[in-house]
Amino acid sequence: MNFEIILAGQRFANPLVLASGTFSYGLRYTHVIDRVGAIVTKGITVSGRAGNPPPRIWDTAETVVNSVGLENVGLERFSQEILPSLRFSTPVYVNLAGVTTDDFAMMLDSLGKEERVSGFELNLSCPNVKEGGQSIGQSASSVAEVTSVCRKLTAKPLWVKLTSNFCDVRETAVSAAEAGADAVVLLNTLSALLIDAGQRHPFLGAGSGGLSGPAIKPYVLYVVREVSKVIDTPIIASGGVVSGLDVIQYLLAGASLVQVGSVNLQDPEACLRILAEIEKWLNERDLKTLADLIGKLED
Amino acid sequence: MNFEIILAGQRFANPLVLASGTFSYGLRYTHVIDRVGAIVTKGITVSGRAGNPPPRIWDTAETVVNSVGLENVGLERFSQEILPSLRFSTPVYVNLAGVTTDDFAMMLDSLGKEERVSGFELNLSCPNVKEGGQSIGQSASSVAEVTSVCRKLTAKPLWVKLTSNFCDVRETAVSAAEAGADAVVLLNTLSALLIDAGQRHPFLGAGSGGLSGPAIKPYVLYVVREVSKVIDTPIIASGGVVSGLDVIQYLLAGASLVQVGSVNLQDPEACLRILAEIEKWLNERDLKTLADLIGKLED
Amino acid sequence: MRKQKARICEHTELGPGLHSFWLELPEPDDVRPGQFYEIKTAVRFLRRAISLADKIEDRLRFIIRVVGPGTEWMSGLKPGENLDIIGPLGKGVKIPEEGSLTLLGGGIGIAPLLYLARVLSGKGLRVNALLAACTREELICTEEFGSLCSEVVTATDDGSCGRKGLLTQVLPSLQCYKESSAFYACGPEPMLKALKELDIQSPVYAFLESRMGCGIGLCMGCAIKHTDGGYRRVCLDGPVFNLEDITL
Amino acid sequence: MRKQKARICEHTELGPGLHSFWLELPEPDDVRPGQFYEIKTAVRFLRRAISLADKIEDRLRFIIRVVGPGTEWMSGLKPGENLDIIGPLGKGVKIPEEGSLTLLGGGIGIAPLLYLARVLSGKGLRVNALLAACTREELICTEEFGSLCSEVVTATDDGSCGRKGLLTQVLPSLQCYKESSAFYACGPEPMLKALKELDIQSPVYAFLESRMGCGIGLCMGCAIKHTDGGYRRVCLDGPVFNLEDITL
Ligand SMILES: Cc1cc2nc3c(=O)[nH]c(=O)nc-3n(C[C@H](O)[C@H](O)[C@H](O)COP(=O)(O)OP(=O)(O)OC[C@H]3O[C@@H](n4cnc5c(N)ncnc54)[C@H](O)[C@@H]3O)c2cc1C
Ligand SMILES: Cc1cc2nc3c(=O)[nH]c(=O)nc-3n(C[C@H](O)[C@H](O)[C@H](O)COP(=O)(O)OP(=O)(O)OC[C@H]3O[C@@H](n4cnc5c(N)ncnc54)[C@H](O)[C@@H]3O)c2cc1C
Ligand SMILES: Cc1cc2nc3c(=O)[nH]c(=O)nc-3n(C[C@H](O)[C@H](O)[C@H](O)COP(=O)(O)O)c2cc1C
Ligand SMILES: Cc1cc2nc3c(=O)[nH]c(=O)nc-3n(C[C@H](O)[C@H](O)[C@H](O)COP(=O)(O)O)c2cc1C
Ligand code: FES
Ligand code: FES
Repeated sequence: MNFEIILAGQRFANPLVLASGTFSYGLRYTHVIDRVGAIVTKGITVSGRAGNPPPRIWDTAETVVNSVGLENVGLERFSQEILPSLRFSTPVYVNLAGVTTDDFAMMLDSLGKEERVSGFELNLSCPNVKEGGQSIGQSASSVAEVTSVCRKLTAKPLWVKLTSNFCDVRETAVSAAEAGADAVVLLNTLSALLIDAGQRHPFLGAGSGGLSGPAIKPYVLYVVREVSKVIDTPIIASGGVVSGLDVIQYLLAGASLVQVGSVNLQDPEACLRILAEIEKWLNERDLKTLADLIGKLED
Repeated sequence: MNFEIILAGQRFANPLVLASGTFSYGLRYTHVIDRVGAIVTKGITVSGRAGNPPPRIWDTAETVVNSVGLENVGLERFSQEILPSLRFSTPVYVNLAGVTTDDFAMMLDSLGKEERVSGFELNLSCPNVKEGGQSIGQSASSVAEVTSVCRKLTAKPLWVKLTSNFCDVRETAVSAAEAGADAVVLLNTLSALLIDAGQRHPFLGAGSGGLSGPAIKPYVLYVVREVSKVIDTPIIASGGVVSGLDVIQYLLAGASLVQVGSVNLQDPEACLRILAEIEKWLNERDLKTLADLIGKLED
Repeated sequence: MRKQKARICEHTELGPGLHSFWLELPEPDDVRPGQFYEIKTAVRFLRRAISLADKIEDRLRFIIRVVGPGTEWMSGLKPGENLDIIGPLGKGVKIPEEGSLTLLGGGIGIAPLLYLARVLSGKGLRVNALLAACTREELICTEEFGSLCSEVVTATDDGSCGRKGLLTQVLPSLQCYKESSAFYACGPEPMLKALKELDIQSPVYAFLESRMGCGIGLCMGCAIKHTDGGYRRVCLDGPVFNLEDITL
Repeated sequence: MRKQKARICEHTELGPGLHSFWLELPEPDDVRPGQFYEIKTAVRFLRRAISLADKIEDRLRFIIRVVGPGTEWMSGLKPGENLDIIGPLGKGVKIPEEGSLTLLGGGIGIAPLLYLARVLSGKGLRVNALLAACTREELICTEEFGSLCSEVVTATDDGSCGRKGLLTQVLPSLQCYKESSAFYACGPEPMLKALKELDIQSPVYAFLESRMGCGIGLCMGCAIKHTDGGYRRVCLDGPVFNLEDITL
């Protein structure tokens, strides 16, 4: 059975990608990382960030809301301490979270030389920071600017992670594609507010957060499908995957790779189960090649 | 205890509004309708619609996806058969779903004369029809156009129901407010795709649908809060209400009225329970006036 | 129709994924064959529609087949537990005053016909039943039908019990096929489609299913296509329709 | 740390909303006081962190207080059922070689100190305990502490059992307050805050809580403020911290 996906000239053993922020930097659970197509690191900023005040996380049966706020060690420690410690051969994509275009350029420049870095995911979509983040991704022109500047600075694969909060993500996806992105990642979390009614105060320390988890999958599936109609650039789906069937649905809707996020928090070995479910599904239908499913949804 | 809300000069016995499409035309369960602030009818079109092919509905533990597709009897039968049969005194808002501005004008003109009609909800946000619906609501200029034309045609309250799908609803809300809406309703359902992977085909007969239910509440709460920062026009919240606490959270976030939708399908008497929960919550805190909570969320 | 807490008195497994429940209601309902209840589960937002399978004195019987999370959850219910139900819903069957009637049940579709058999035979009408399933293990309630009907013919796809073949393959060979004044059919869509093609002269009343939102006429979720090109609501206008009125 | 199915052997209700469970693991763990497990529930997406309350031979004990849907679900578990758990997690307590130690437990915070009492007394160390709760019914495990500790003082807010007053009001009057070489405190945030203000000279090790995402170091969800201005992860860096390092 062939799970392989080729995207932007890169080979992925299978379509599963560990989503940014849900597998830290890849220092733990390497037996899981060994088995997936790629891992995206936690969002990295130039000087590091302490992150948002607690509480940072909340859930229901089918959703998670987080406001981690890009807590990270910063560019320097990431290069010097984290990268050399990674103990697996799976491709590493670094999620870059700049505030200005210069921030992105600087991080890309610095990390572009690292052999261990396979590619980049530009995080233009974080709902949990006041500056940068989704405020960039909400404007087609900002997306175009950041993407084209970064494109010039690296030959490595460049993914652009987008938001649908308060914008038309079809437009920003077209911008990213035209500016040279190798793939667009759809979607980061939906902006979310939790209220402690008794206190008349937001429940999360940061005031608001981002919604993820299986409940949003039908929405993200729709967005993936619609964006696939307006760009030829490959799409990487992110939203609500918990099962092998979810992955297959995203491939059918037009995604080439599929990120697995929140479910890693419930079970760090979820990807192993998901791979087994995909295999079983293909077997039952006597199908051999997963890549053949991409975009094969009929109307 | 005082549950009363005044909005656009109209008095509502309490902030609960039965959301469009989840209580049909108000012919059944009138003991529930008697107790709420208002009822919004199923979306009405000029000539009526047969609706979308089945299946039309799907759910998880915390979400509902529907693609009813504005099945309705049309303007004429609505006026002649439905309106005279309504057996309650609760205010009736008619959800108008036109394709062109003329459609809205025509329906408004005709129904504006009906004494039994308290006001209108312009449905510029239905994800389940090919023409009209959310394609109007995605454009600030179309929202402005439809709203201002309708505004000129009626002195009755005019609510404008908006979508956040593929647009910046802060902008369309401003458009609606400036064009004279008495309130904006946030939000209609999120566009959603369900896939029957075995058939490689959308699961719903119509191809796609709209996502509602408790899982989307943190997202809609966020949107209500953000829109309340950019308009002074009252906001009516719609999204995921299942409990009294949800209603209170929406009021705190800035909503003046709160629509109750999907949960009516689970339990047609849900509003009675929700009212009791609100009362209990106020009692426990020795609060007397519900309207005092509107917009009282602290940062 | 109203909301009630029904107490489960008995739960038996009838076959693979097939479960029978007897329930006790605080305020017993007047209920007709073909009517159904909307059951709240802990795992899905919307209720699940389940037909009345039988009623003896004030006890109601439901029979379910596990096909997804809602029915899976029901299959784990234990005697003594309470079930949040709304019903009875739908129009149900109009009970004829006379005639010779045939029940056509396929798979889990056998269940709702059982109470119909009880009511029809209770009126002294002549009732035949043709009950079909994929295999012997899935053929339910044949003994009960035996005690209520003049004749019961069974069939399985694999021939493991009764005649071998599909219900619609067996039916034309039976005497009742020609003689019945009405048929009541409940089963999977392919069975109903095939029945439609048999072009039976007497009326065929079909128990239909659709994915439901509310079950009570509020949402228009339960549409089924009418031959006039419009839709009907399974929950309000049905769930029992004249087969010739419906496009499958 | 690993994922296991733990079988529930015993479930007892200790007080209002307070439940004790004894569990059996297929592959028994080596676990330290202060460590915790992440428990999967059917009603919430994320696991719920529960401390090891005790361990006798290979059986683990959890004690929970119902505060929301996850713990409510746990309170309905029955002997024989399996629990999906990940653990042991966190660093746990560094067991001292010598000294006289005092355990300070408030409410459900008494639970994790029980296993610590067992391990400390097992090492022959002198252990005192001050256990406090709102009312008599919420004061748990006092007998077990009695058999493991040199001295056990109890207090309740309403005076219904032991001394009347908050733990931090009673503590200064005890001899151990001056003499203990270390304190281990577990309880609600207001109790820990008040403890911090008492400015105790010996180290106070506090068992901290935070809302957790993963419990295993993947998500940075469990932040707690360090006095250096940064955050620490309760799941990896804790859950036991020196109270003076933490901003509450
Ligand atoms: C009036 C009426 C009476 C009924 N009476 C009975 C009865 O007496 N006994 C009984 O057992 N049943 C009865 N049913 C059927 C019963 O209501 C359904 O089986 C039940 O609602 C299923 O719920 P579930 O959560 O178990 O499965 P669901 O998850 O709702 O699934 C139901 C079906 O939909 C399919 N499905 C869902 N999503 C997708 C997707 N994305 N792609 C492809 N397929 C999908 C599933 O595979 C499955 O086959 C009745 C239905 C009606 C309308
Ligand atoms: C390391 C560690 C060890 C622990 N050990 C134990 C133990 O041994 N025993 C034990 O009983 N507990 C223990 N806990 C606490 C336990 O994990 C929590 O009580 C549990 O996770 C609660 O889950 P829940 O689903 O029941 O409640 P949740 O729904 O998660 O609610 C928890 C609290 O958050 C509040 N909350 C949630 N949303 C809002 C909102 N919008 N506004 C205001 N308030 C809100 C609730 O009111 C409630 O007080 C431990 C925690 C940690 C971190
Ligand atoms: C705890 C948590 C932290 C996250 N941190 C980041 C991040 O640093 N950068 C980023 O681009 N996305 C981040 N995300 C978003 C996820 O990568 C993913 O896009 C999103 O959660 C939707 O997918 P899911 O439903 O599978 O979780 C985070 C999500 C969670 C739940
Ligand atoms: C079955 C169904 C039918 C609906 N029909 C309409 C409609 O005709 N017009 C409209 O404006 N909104 C319609 N809606 C949207 C609801 O009015 C409501 O805005 C939405 O469902 C979100 O609220 P909820 O989460 O409380 O359901 C429909 C929703 C459902 C579930
Ligand atoms: S299921 Fe809602 S109208 Fe029939
Ligand atoms: S809870 Fe995820 S890192 Fe601690």
